[in-house]
Amino acid sequence: MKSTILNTASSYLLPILLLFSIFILLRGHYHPGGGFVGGLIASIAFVLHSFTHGTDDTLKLLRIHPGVLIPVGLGLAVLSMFAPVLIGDPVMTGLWFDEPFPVIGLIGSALFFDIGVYIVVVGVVLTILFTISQYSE
Amino acid sequence: MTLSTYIDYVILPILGVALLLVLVRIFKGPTIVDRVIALDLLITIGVGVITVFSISTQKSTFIDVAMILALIAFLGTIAFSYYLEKRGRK
Amino acid sequence: MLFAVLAGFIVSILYIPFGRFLKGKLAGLAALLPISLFAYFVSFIPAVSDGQRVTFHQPWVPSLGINFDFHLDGLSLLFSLLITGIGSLVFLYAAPYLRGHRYLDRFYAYLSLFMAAMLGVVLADNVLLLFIFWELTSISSFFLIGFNNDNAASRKSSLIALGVTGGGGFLLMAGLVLMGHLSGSYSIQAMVETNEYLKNHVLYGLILLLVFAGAFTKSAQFPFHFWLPGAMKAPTPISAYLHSATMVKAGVYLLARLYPVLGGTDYWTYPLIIIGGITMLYSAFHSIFRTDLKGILAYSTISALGILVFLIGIGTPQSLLAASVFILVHALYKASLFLITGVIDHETGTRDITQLAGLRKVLFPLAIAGLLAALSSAGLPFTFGFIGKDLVYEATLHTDGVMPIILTALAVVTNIFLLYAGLLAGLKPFTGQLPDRYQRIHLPSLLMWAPPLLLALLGIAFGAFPAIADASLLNPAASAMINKPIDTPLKIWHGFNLVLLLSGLTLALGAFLYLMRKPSASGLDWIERFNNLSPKHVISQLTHYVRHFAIRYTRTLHNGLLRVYLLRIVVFATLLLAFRLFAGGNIYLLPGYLTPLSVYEIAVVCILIAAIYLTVTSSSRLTVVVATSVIGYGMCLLFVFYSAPDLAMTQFTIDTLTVVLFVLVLFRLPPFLNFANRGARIRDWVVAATFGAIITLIGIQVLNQSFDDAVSKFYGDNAYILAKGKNVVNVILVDFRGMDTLFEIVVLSIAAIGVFSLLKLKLKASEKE
Amino acid sequence: MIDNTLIFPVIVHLFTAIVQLFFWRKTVAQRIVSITGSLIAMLLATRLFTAVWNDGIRTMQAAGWDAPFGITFVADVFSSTMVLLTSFSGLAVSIYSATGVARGRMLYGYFPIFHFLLMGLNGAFLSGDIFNLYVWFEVIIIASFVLMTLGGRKAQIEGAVKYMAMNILASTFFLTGIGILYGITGTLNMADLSLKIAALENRKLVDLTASFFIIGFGIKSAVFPLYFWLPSSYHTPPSAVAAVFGGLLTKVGIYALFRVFTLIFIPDDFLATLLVILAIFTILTGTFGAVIKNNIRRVFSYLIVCHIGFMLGGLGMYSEIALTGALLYLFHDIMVKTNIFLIAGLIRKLRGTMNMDKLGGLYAEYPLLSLVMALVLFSLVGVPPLSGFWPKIYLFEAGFMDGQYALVAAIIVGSFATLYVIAKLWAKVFWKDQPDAPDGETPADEFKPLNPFRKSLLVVPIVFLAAITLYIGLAAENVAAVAKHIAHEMKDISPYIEAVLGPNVSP
Amino acid sequence: MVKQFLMNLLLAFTWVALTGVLSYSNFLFGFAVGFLLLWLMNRNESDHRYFTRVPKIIGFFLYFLYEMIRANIQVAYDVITPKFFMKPGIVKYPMNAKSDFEINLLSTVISLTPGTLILDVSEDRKVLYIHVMYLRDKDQFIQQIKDGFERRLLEIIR
Amino acid sequence: MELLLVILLGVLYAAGIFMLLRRSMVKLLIGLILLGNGANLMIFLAGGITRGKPPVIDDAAKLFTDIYADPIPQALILTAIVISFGLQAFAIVLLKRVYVLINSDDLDDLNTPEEEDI
Amino acid sequence: MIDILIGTLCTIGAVAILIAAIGILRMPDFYLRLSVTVKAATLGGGLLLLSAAFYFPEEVSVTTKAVAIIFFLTLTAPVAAHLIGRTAYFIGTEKWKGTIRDDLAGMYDKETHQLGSGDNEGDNISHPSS
Ligand code: NA
Ligand code: NA
Repeated sequence: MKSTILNTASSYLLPILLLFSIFILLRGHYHPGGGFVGGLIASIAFVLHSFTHGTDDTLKLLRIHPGVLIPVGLGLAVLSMFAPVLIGDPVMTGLWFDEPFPVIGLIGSALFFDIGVYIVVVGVVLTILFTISQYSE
Repeated sequence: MTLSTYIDYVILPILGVALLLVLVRIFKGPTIVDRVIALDLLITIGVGVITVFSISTQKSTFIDVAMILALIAFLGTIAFSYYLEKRGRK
Repeated sequence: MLFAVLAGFIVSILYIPFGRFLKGKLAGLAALLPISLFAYFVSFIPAVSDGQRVTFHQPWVPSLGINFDFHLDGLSLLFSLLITGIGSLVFLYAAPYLRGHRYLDRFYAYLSLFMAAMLGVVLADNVLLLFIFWELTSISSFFLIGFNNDNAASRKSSLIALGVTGGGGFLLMAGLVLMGHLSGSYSIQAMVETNEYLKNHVLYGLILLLVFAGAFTKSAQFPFHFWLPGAMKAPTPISAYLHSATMVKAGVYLLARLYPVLGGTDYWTYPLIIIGGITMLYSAFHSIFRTDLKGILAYSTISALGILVFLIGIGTPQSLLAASVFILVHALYKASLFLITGVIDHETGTRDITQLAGLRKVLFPLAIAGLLAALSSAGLPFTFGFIGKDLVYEATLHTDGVMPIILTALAVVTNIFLLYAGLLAGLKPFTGQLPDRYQRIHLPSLLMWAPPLLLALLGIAFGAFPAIADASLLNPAASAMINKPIDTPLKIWHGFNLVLLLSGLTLALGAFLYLMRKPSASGLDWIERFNNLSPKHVISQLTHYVRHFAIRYTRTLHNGLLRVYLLRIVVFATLLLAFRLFAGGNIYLLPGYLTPLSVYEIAVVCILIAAIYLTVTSSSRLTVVVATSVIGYGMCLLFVFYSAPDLAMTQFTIDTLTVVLFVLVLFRLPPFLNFANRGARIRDWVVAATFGAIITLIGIQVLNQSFDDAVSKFYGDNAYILAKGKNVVNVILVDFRGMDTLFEIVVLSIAAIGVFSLLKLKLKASEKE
Repeated sequence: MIDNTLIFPVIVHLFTAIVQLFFWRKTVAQRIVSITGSLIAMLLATRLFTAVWNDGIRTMQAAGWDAPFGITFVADVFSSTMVLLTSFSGLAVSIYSATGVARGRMLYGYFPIFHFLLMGLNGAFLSGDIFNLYVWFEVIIIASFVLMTLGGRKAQIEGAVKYMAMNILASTFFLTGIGILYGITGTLNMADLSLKIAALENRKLVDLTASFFIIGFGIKSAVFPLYFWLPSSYHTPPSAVAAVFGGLLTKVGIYALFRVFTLIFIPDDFLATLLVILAIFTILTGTFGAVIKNNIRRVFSYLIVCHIGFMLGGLGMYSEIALTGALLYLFHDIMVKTNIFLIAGLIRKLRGTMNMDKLGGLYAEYPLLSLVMALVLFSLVGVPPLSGFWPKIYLFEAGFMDGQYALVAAIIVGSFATLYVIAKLWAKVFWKDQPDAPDGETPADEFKPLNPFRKSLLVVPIVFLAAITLYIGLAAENVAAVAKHIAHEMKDISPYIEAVLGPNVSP
Repeated sequence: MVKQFLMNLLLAFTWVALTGVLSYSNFLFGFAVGFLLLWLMNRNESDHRYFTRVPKIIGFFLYFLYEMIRANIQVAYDVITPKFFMKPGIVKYPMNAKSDFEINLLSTVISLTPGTLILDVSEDRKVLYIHVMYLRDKDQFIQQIKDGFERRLLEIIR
Repeated sequence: MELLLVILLGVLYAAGIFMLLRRSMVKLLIGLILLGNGANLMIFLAGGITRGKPPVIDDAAKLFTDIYADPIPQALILTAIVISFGLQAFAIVLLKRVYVLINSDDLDDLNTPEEEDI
Repeated sequence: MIDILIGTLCTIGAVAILIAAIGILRMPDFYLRLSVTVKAATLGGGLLLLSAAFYFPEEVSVTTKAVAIIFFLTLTAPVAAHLIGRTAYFIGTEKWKGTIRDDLAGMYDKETHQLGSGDNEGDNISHPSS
């Protein structure tokens, strides 16, 4: 879709939305938000970009195919789930750093799990949407 | 009268009525673009509703929801434009 | 004894790797198995005739009470000897008969399997073990009957045979389980002990029904007899084996075996007499119209089976003794006649009785065998057949009331026809003028003519010297049936009495018939005019109707219309839920607790309902999408009002993405067509509205039920302290119930891969699977 | 007993799938990883089963939150047996797929999805939490959607639409039921639910809730009149996929029915009667369908429906004997149904078709293979002493005990029909000569051109499963002991509850 | 000019840190104080633009607000009264704005004021097509925009 | 309010069912979405609703000081929403494929005759 | 005091939104509806958010968010309006009969949807495209 105005708008909306998605991701443990919504917003940012610039351009921007994010995210989530097993705890036991970090608060395996979720969601949504839009084009 | 009751009994009902009015437009159409903009307006009103609701309940948490709505509501409109434009060109 | 039974199985398995070495000249070696088994069982004769019983026990499935429990008594021994004895001859006979056949190894494998299964049937003491072997005989005979598998008729016959015997088998199984269930044990010997309980049980009739169903189908009783003539499509050695001594006798064996458990009541006697009587007369009559040698033998076999059932039905000691004698008699002459037929078929290429004559000139030993077998079957004095027939008449005459007259008359008529049939099969091909085309026939190998001759000679031998068999075999067999010792020596001569008169009458009329009536195709044609009334035809019609019903049923139910399927599911659900809702107990019509209403919430609910209405009624796809997203946003607002910000966020983002998805996909789809007629729409509305109303009512019931919120409290109390998060929903998602979340992203991942491959993958034409 | 490793059969498939995703489009690596993963899964499943069989129920509390607060995983004999059987089926199909599945499909994620599916199955069997069970069900159905449509031709897509519509509907019922269940008990842990539901005074609510589960699981396990998706779709996907579907997918519905209706809801008279009636109709419907179809896989599809009825009937009768019979049938059915679809696939490889009229001559050409196939097919029929025979004894006995003569009659009819169609299939496919193709083009023989190794990849799984089937038949005592044990645990649920909630709570 | 802006921000943050009150009003106050200080300290004529632009931005913002409220009232009146006073039309408006950013900003501003709405920008980015609600005279309207929003906006940006 | 919501619940289910019974695949999908919303609402209602008390602990506190909405139904619905999104996305794409194959979204056309089986 | 300010802001905002709602209902054609709603709603929403920012003064994040939302609404609403507006024009959405002028008529290339600047053409009088 060709529109100068949308073109310009999307180029500054993309970083804003991405920043926002990371914000939503990190604060999920304390406030509404988290990996899902964060991931969804990040994908929406790219989708918006692809509406104006075309899917191919967005893929170029991403450098990797979003599908790659799926195993990466899954792997991260699974590992964070499995880390406790290595020290003899049940699956998914939360492991935590003792000191809180600014903004994010305490950092623990749950956060890595949430990041995994985020990555998977981005990978999934973009894979689905880009596949469809390439198919229609 | 506290602010909270004022919002509950004046502001929110006004917004509720606004929502219903917009809904009538969604029903009436007549064209799809009318419905799309009505939908867009509905969401914008939703942002307002959520905002004042958070004032009324004194839970700033809800503002987050309003923020999400405001951030991505227009994507729907853009998608419809994208679709209609493509279809029109066919 | 276990080994004796299993030997056949083991051998048949050994045929898989080694069979190819036994295809040629060595094929006859296969007979080593039955011969040695025969010898093994012969060794039991002294003990068994002394009234001893040999038992064997080896656990198998003790929890079901199914073990390798074998029990050798007179009855079992008689059958075992027949199975292995005639088996030996058939094994030997088959080697030259099927020489060079590409599947000779498979043939012997099936035959060994079959023999083993038969041995298992007659030796098992446990009804379920018996049943296992019983079914194995059905299956192995399926393979034997369909041995010429490239022949369509052969395949069809084997299917019919399996269908009938297998179907009966399942009923039998139910009957046997019922017996075992009621008597508390599957052991026949144990059941004999509790037979009074069984006979007086309410379900006794059902047991009999089921057991009879098994026995009648297996033993080809009217109206299930039709599979047996068809089974003649098997190579002749198989026919000889299956129909003289083994397969079909299994049903008879079962009745005999269960006589002490179930027999002796009116419910037992009359069905057996009636069915046996009909069978023997019906098929004896039919046999005289056949022109195919095997056809004649088939029908006479059925008739003989009818006689046996009839005798077991009468259930007097005489009749049971008669039955055991007749079993042996029939086995000997019928096997002989079959084997003779096999040679004739093998040498002349035909079995048509109207084409065959004078073969004594080229196949002399067989002519002797034929003559002897025919005489035995005719029951001429000094043949074993004579003794058999005598005993039959004796048995029928010794029943009560008016029965003797009817039954004896039945027996006489049957025997006349049978006599005729026996003469036709044993005598007719060898008498008269030898046609030119058969001049060059040579006597086949010893293995092919000796077995029938031997069998026929045995028939005469037993007849002349009945003492060989009576005390050693036949009395023990009969005594096993009535469960008390019998010692009735068989006599060749009973003196002048009614029985002798009847025998004479039978002989005379039978011989008269043989001399007067020449078999002809026209006779066959005549009888076939009644085909429409035959059980075979009736059952095949029935099958036809069942099939048609099945087609209509399946097509109606599975009509390819998804909406109809869904409608049925919904109607089922509605009915079930409605029943549960309205049956008994009071229904709440209002929620137990109501949070106060506010105007804007009403507005949101109104919007939702209106949007739902628009979604349902709109005829434009895009409007539907818009309306659906309004529903999503409405839900989102509800989630906000009722304290679920995370939900609201997720619902909203996902809703937006769904719109995007729809929009991308709807591209180029045509507008909705309103297919449904008014009636269908109204019906659907009614169904949907009813379902919705029920859901509402259920919701109200649920709202009236409070619950223990310990889990929810635990989450609230420990979210921060233990799990270090303040957004409890998020803590639940990533910690308390993190497993759900992990696998939910797996769902998403799979969906993405699915979408990717659904749209990208285009298989090459070669890649079908 | 707490055992944090009981989840391994799930995890190993998850890892396998993720590793394969990293090897996207590297089909050789995927095949190797798949077979290795399946082998490991089988070892782990065997280990789990032995442990549970010897030492009793094992539990794992995810993240260390005690039940009922966290998600509990429970391995009792029932679930560990299911996991074990799944691992057998999984290994067989995994090996078979190495040659049996088109390379194009492998390039687009066949193997990872397959392992996700197995993971979902294992998860469903091991889960002790009703909502978690829902999640597993969703993993299973989405994976099955993908497998069904992968590389989809028209018929496949058509089948998939119906399959999908009805399965999503089923999930909705399931989910609604969970919602209500939570609303009346406040818990999701199945052991806890068992206690709370038993204590609930409003039985009407309990019955209503149970109805949602009946409908949801009823659809998934293809019970009359909810079965329509199955014959609409099971004849369409690649045979390896159909094998997993036929062997395991409907069985997970049956598993859930058995689990939920022995642990949480105990059927009342009405429900028991309803189940029996549904079972009868299911059997008859499957029977009618199977006898008239001409395509091997369509026949098998209806046979699945028919045999679901057997198991459902066992549940309806609800005696220990009946449950034993149904379970025994379930075990047998998983092995055999997987195998018959593999066989159908192999036949297709050999002859290029699955239409019985166009097939023939296999007996002459492949005697040994035919023998193995015959063994499997006749096991399906329940020719004694093969595996399908034993359960029927229990079912008959239970039927007589319970006075369910109509059900016994239906089972007889179903068994007879199975016998008939299998014999017909045998006569047409194996005995009959290969008919000449009418239009002169003989379908391609895809088997002969393969090298011996790849041929063996197709044959070995069939033999492997046939061997297990044979074991179930000949060593029925051992298998029956397992089934009996499970049936006993179903009637006496206190060990399960104690294992999950600790010894101080008693029902 | 960027340097001064950053300096100003730094001063504002320092103020917040010093007072220890983390709130917007305090930050704005700190920014204002910083701006004042920078302006007082600035003796470099060539770098004067920062100090003229900030008031201009504020001025533009107020103008925009004024326009918006005025036009909103006008439209509101039209909406709630039964009779329509509108004379709508689509007008071609030749822009002075050149860059994407300028065009974007201009169109945002025009669109947000009631009564006008950007429908599209021509392919060659020379003209805007504006939907106008109260179109009395085309040229007068164009002139009004040119003198109003576009001039003020370009002054700030360029 | 519960009464209103429970009626809405019924309406959602009824509309979902009605849409399932149409011939158009698009409507079928919409029906499934409506039913999904219905199921979510059922969970939401069944768990009990609380207005304006999100289950988020205040920044300053370590424990809830006030009543709060039951977080479990929310977590369940969230999971269910995300899962349905996955299924819906796939279903929508399947719709596309169906359309490409049969050039319509009429579900009654989805019947390849048995003769064409492989 | 602050409550009164907030109440006032809220009221103005709500009324603005109500006017937008009435506007979208009453306006005679699509372009007018679009024109009315975009700004009225943005204004209304902005005012409501502003009042929230005043209401939670101690929570910096709320103020930030409120400002961010206003910023976002201001940024996105015109863009969305422009897109849907031009799309409506493509698909030939009818204009009100009182429309007095249409410079866009005939400027779009039918095939590519490229929009010319029309420098060479004279002013053309509006005619509703239908
Ligand atoms: Na969250
Ligand atoms: Na304006």
